[in-house]
Amino acid sequence: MIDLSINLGKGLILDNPILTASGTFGYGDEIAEVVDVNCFGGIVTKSLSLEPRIGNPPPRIVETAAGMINSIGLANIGLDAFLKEKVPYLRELKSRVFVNIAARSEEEFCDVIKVLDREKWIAGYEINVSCPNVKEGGIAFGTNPNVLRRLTRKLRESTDRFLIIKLSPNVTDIARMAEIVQECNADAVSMINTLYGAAIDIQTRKPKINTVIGGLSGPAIKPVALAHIIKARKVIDIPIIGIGGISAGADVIEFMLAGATAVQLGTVNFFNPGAIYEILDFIEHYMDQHRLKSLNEIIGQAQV
Amino acid sequence: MIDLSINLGKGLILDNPILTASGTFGYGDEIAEVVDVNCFGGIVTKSLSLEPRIGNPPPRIVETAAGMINSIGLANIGLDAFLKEKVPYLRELKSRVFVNIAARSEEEFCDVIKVLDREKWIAGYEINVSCPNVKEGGIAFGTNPNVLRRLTRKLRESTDRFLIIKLSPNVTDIARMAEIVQECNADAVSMINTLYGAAIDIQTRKPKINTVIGGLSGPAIKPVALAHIIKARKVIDIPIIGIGGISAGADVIEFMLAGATAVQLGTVNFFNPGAIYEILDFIEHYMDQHRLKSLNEIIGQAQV
Amino acid sequence: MKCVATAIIRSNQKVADGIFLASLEAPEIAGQCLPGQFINIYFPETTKIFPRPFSIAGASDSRIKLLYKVIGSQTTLMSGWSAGQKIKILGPLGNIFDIQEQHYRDFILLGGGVGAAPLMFLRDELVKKGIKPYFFIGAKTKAELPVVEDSASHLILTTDDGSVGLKGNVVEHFLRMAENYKTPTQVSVCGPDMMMKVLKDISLPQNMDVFVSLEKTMACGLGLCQGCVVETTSGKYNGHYALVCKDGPVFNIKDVKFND
Amino acid sequence: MKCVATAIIRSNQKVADGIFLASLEAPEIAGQCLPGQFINIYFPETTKIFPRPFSIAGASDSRIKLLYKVIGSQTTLMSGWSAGQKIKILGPLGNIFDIQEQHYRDFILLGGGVGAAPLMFLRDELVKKGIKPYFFIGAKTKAELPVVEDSASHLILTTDDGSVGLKGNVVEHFLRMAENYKTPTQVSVCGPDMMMKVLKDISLPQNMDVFVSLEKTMACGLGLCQGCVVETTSGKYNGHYALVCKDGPVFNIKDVKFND
Ligand SMILES: Cc1cc2nc3c(=O)[nH]c(=O)nc-3n(C[C@H](O)[C@H](O)[C@H](O)COP(=O)(O)OP(=O)(O)OC[C@H]3O[C@@H](n4cnc5c(N)ncnc54)[C@H](O)[C@@H]3O)c2cc1C
Ligand SMILES: Cc1cc2nc3c(=O)[nH]c(=O)nc-3n(C[C@H](O)[C@H](O)[C@H](O)COP(=O)(O)OP(=O)(O)OC[C@H]3O[C@@H](n4cnc5c(N)ncnc54)[C@H](O)[C@@H]3O)c2cc1C
Ligand SMILES: Cc1cc2nc3c(=O)[nH]c(=O)nc-3n(C[C@H](O)[C@H](O)[C@H](O)COP(=O)(O)O)c2cc1C
Ligand SMILES: Cc1cc2nc3c(=O)[nH]c(=O)nc-3n(C[C@H](O)[C@H](O)[C@H](O)COP(=O)(O)O)c2cc1C
Ligand code: FES
Ligand code: FES
Repeated sequence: MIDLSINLGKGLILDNPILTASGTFGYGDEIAEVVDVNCFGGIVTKSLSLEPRIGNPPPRIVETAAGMINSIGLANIGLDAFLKEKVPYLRELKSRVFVNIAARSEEEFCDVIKVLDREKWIAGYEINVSCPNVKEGGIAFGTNPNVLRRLTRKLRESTDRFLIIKLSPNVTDIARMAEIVQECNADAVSMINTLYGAAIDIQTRKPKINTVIGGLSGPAIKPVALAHIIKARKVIDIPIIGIGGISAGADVIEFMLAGATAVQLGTVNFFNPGAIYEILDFIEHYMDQHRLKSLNEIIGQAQV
Repeated sequence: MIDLSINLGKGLILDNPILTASGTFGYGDEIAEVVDVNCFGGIVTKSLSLEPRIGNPPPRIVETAAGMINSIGLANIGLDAFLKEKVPYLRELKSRVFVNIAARSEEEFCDVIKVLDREKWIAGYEINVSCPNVKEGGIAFGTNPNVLRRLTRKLRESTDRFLIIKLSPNVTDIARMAEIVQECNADAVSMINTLYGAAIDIQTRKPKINTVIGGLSGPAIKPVALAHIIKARKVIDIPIIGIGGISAGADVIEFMLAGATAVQLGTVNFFNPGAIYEILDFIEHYMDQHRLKSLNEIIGQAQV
Repeated sequence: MKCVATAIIRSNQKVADGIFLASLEAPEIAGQCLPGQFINIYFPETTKIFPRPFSIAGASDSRIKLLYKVIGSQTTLMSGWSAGQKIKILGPLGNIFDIQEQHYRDFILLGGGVGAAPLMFLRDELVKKGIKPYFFIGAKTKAELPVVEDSASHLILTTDDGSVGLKGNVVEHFLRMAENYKTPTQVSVCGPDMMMKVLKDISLPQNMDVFVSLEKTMACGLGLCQGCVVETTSGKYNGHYALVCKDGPVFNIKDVKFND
Repeated sequence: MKCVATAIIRSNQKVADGIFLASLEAPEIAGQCLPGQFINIYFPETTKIFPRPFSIAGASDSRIKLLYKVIGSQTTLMSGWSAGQKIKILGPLGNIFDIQEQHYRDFILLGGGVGAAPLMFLRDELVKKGIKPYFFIGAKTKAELPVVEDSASHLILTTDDGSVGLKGNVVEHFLRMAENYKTPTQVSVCGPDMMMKVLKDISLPQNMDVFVSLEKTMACGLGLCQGCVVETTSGKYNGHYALVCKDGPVFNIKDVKFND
C-alpha cells in the first residue's frame, strides 16, 4: 500500500492530500451516490453563515473558456439547519471535515465558531475572507492587510481548532497577505479563491451573471493559482492548501511541487465527478515511478 | 459600406476598433504575407526600450488551458534599430501605429518619447507599466498608485501625443489605477496586460518558464479583463482599449458593451492569424442585424 | 442509484431539421430511468467545461434514447457521434413526471419542438399503464417537427405554417380541444420558456394541473453548485429558490415564477 | 508566399508503432515548399491553443506529406483524421536545408525516428538533382522505425535492438562509415535533442558540415511571439538568441548551444 498521507501540522494528518473545495461539493451528501466521499482526505463544506441565506438571483453561473463564473452569493442553510441536517452525516465520515465559514462581520465569524467549537468531530475551519465586510463599506476582508490582520487575530483568539484562512487572489501582493496570516498564528492558508470575472450577453446586453462581476474558477485559473502559491511559499512556512483549476493528478503534483501540502478540487467536481479516483491512481503511479515513500518529499521541491 | 470607425478623442479616429496587442504582432512586417496589416484599425508595436534587449532565456512560453504563459522579457531591437529598420515600413501603413514603450525608469520612458516625438506619423504611445521599476526595487510601475501617478504626470508633461497607459491587472483596485491615469490627463487606458501565471514540469521539477512566474494571456483571461473594464468604466470617462483573450467578433462586441472604445488582439494572432477577417465580418453582420449606424451606439451599453 | 457510466452510441439519426435521435447503451443507468429525468453528457478536451443535460426520451433495460437539437458547439459534436463510439454520462438525474393515474382521468402531453423528448418517455410509461394520452407536438414547420408517427397516443401535430398537422400554435390547439378532456386532467409540458410562460399567464380550464419540465444552465446536475436556481412563487418551495437539477426539472407550473 | 489555407486530408495511415503518414491537399502551399520547412496545424475548440508545427516530409504541386508520431493530445486528434476531412494549416514556414551541390561532394541524411520527416523531403530534392544520398534512419526497434523502403538513396536502417537493419545507435553507424564519404560532406540531421547534442560534442571527421533541424515549443511559427528561441554560440547569430521558427528550424550545428 502506498502511503498518501500528509501532515498538516498540529497533529492533523489526512489520509491523502485531496480535499474538496467549498461550494463545489455541497455537504458531501448530494454526491454520495456517485462518489465515495471517504476517498477524499478531507471535505470542506459550503460556506456557512450564522443565518441561512437564499443567495443571489439567477443567472448564477456561466461557462467561460476552460472555466466558469459563479455568483451563488453564499447561499447556504445557516448554522442551525447545518447542525440539525448535515452534522449527522458529516460526523460519520472517515474523511476529515473542515467547515468553511463566511460572514459579514468579525462578530458573525466568531459567533459561528463559538457554536461549532462544541462539535468535537470537526477537523478545522476554513475562513472565506473573500466575502464583503459590511463594516468596511463592503470591501472583502481578504483584500486589505489591516482588515485581514484584525480578523485573523480575532479568530485565533476565539478558537484553538485548526484554522485555515482562504486567501483571495484579487490583490496586488498575495505574499503580504500570506505573511499576515502566518504572523497571526493561523495554522494554514488555502489559496486561491475565485478571480473576479464577468461576461455579457451580446444579444440582450445583459450581464450573464446577476451581480455583473462574479468569481472565475476552473482550469483557466490554474496558472494564476500556481503563481500565487509560489509567491506565498517564499515567505511563509505554515502549510498551503492549493486550490484553483485542478482537474487531474498531474495538477496535484504540480501544486505540491510549487509548495502546497494539500489541495482542493473545485470546479472539476462539476465536469468530472469521478476525478478523485483518477487523481489518486495517478498520484500512486507517480510516487511509484519516482520512488517516493511519502508525498512530503515533493512539497515545495520545484526549482523555483 | 458599414462604418466601423471609432473616435478615440483628441482627433484620433480609427477605421475600425481592432488593434493588435503589443508583443503579439511583432512590428507588423513578419506577418504581412499572411494578413493584410491594413485591415486593422491600429497596430501596437512590440514594447520598445531605449537600448536593445535580448530578452529572457528559454523556455519562454508554455501552453495552459485556453491560454499561455510568456516570459519574453521585453526582447526588442531598441530605439535606434527601430528607427532604422521598422519605421520605413510602419510609416507607410494605413492603420494607425501606436508605439508601445517599456522602460526601467521614468527617465528611460521620457528619453524614448523625446526621440519618437520627432516621428510625426506615430499616432500615439502605449506605456507598458507592467515592467519593473528599478528605482522602486523592481516592483512594477503599474502596481503602486503613487508610482503610477508620478510616471503618468511625467509622461504627460513630456509629450502632447496621444498617450495610452496600459494597466496591469495584478492589483487589488484597478478602478483606482484607472482614475489616477485619468487625473493625470492621459488620453486613454488600455487593459489588461497579462495576469501572473506559473507552470511546473512534474517530471523535471523545473518551472516551465525561465523566470518561474510569467504572464498569462489568451481566452482563459477574458472574464478577468471584462470585470476589470467594467470596474474602470464606472470611474473614468477617457476611452478604454480592451485587451484580454479576445478571439472572435462576439468578444469584441462584448468588450465594447462593457465599456471599451477599441480592442486589441493578442494571443489570438498565434492560434488564428486570420482572426481579423472573421472579426470584421462578424461586427458588420452584428451592426446590420442590430441596425447600428455606428459602433458608438454600443460602447458601454451593457446593463451593468 | 445515479452513477457515472460509459455509454456506447448505438445509433444517432437525423429525424428532422437539425434534430437527432440517438440510442445509447448504458445498462447501469438505463434500467432505473423514469420519465422527466435527464442525464449529463461529458465532453473531453474542449474549452466548454460544463456537461450538457439531456432529457431521457425513452429507456429500456439497457438503452437510453435522446432526442436533441443542434444549437451550439456540444450538440454539434453530438451530431457527429457514430455507432460504437463511447461517451461518458451521469444519470439518472432530477425528479420525475409523476403519473398519478389514481387521481387524474385524462393525460395531456404538450411538447414544443424538441421539448417532446421527455414526453415521449412519459407517453411510453402511460401506455404501459394502459393509458392513451393526448400528445401534442408543435413546431414552426414540418421540417422542424421531431416526431411524426405514434399510434399509442392521440397524436396531434401542429405547425405554425400548417405544413403538417394543424396550423397554428400548439398551446392554442390544446386549449381549443379542452372540452374533450376528462377531469381532473394532468398536463405535462416541455418546450420553450415562452410557451410555458403563456401557459402560466392564461387562465386554464378548471380541474387541470400543469407540470412543466424546466431548463436552466447547469454546471453539475447534482445539486452541488447551486447554479441552476429558478424563482418560485409560493407553493412547495415557499417562494425560495429551487434547484432545477435536483428539485426539478419538473415543477407544478403554479410554483414557478417566469421572468421576462 | 506563406499563407493560411484549408487542407483536405487525402490519406492518413499508420506506418509504424504510433507513427502516421498523412497526405494533405493544399495547393496554395504545397507548390512552394522546400525541404526543412514546416507547417502549422490549427485545431478548433480545444483547451490547447497553440498550433502544432510539423516538418514537410514531401511535397508535390498540390499535396503535402507529413510523417508524425502520436505523443500527446493533438497528435492523437491527428491520428483520427479521415480522408476528406478539412483542416486549417499555415505554411510554408521557416528556413530550409540548403543543398549546396556545388560545394559538397557527398550528402548524408541522419534521422532519429520520426526525425526522418524533413529528411524524406530533402532526399526527394537531392534525388531530383541526380544525387544519391546516404539516408540513415534509426529507431529503438523495428516496430518504431518509420520508413523501410527507399531505392533512391543508400538507405541504412539501424535499431537499438537489431530487430531490423544494423544493431546499435544511428550516430555510431554514421561515424563508423565515415571513410566512405567524399569530402566536403554535408550532413543534415533531425532527431531527438540528445542525438544532436552528441553530434555537437564529439569531434566529427574533417570537412564535414552538419545542419540540424531543431524543435522548440512554438506559439506562432511566424516570428511574432519570440517564444521559440534557441541559444546560439557565436557564428551567424553572434551568440544572441535565434528564433527556431524564423531563423530556423535549420541551423549549422556549430552555431547552436544545447542545454542539458
Ligand atoms: C434538464 C434539461 C434537459 C434538457 N433536455 C434536452 C433535450 O432532451 N433535447 C435537447 O435538444 N436539449 C435539451 N436540453 C437543452 C440542452 O442541454 C442544450 O441545448 C445544450 O446544452 C446546448 O449545448 P451546446 O453546446 O450545443 O450549445 P451552447 O452554444 O453551449 O449553448 C446554447 C444554449 O444552450 C443552453 N446550454 C448551454 N450549456 C448548458 C448547460 N450546461 N446546461 C443547460 N443548458 C445549457 C443555453 O441556453 C445556451 O444559451 C435540456 C436542458 C436541460 C437543463
Ligand atoms: C519545426 C518543428 C517541426 C516538427 N516536425 C515534426 C514532424 O515532422 N513529425 C512529428 O511527429 N513531430 C514534429 N514536431 C514535433 C511536434 O510539433 C509535436 O510532437 C507536437 O506538437 C505534439 O503535440 P501534442 O499535442 O500531440 O503533444 P503535447 O502533449 O501537447 O506535447 C508533447 C510535447 O510536444 C511538444 N510540443 C507541444 N506543443 C508544441 C508546439 N506548439 N510547438 C512545438 N512543440 C510542441 C513539446 O515537446 C511537448 O512536450 C516538430 C516540431 C517543430 C518545432
Ligand atoms: C459554484 C461555486 C461556488 C463556490 N462557493 C464557495 C463558497 O461558498 N465559499 C468559498 O470559500 N469558496 C467558494 N467557491 C470557490 C472554490 O472553493 C474555489 O476556491 C475556486 O472555485 C477555485 O478552485 P477551482 O478552480 O478548482 O474551482 C466556489 C466556487 C464555485 C465554482
Ligand atoms: C508573447 C507575448 C508577448 C507580449 N509582449 C508584450 C509587450 O512587449 N508589451 C506589452 O505591453 N504587452 C505584451 N504582451 C501582453 C499583450 O499585449 C496583451 O496585453 C495580453 O497578452 C493580453 O491579451 P491577449 O489575451 O489577447 O493575449 C505580450 C503578450 C504575449 C502573449
Ligand atoms: S446544476 Fe449544480 S446545483 Fe443544479
Ligand atoms: S514561435 Fe513565435 S516567434 Fe517563433
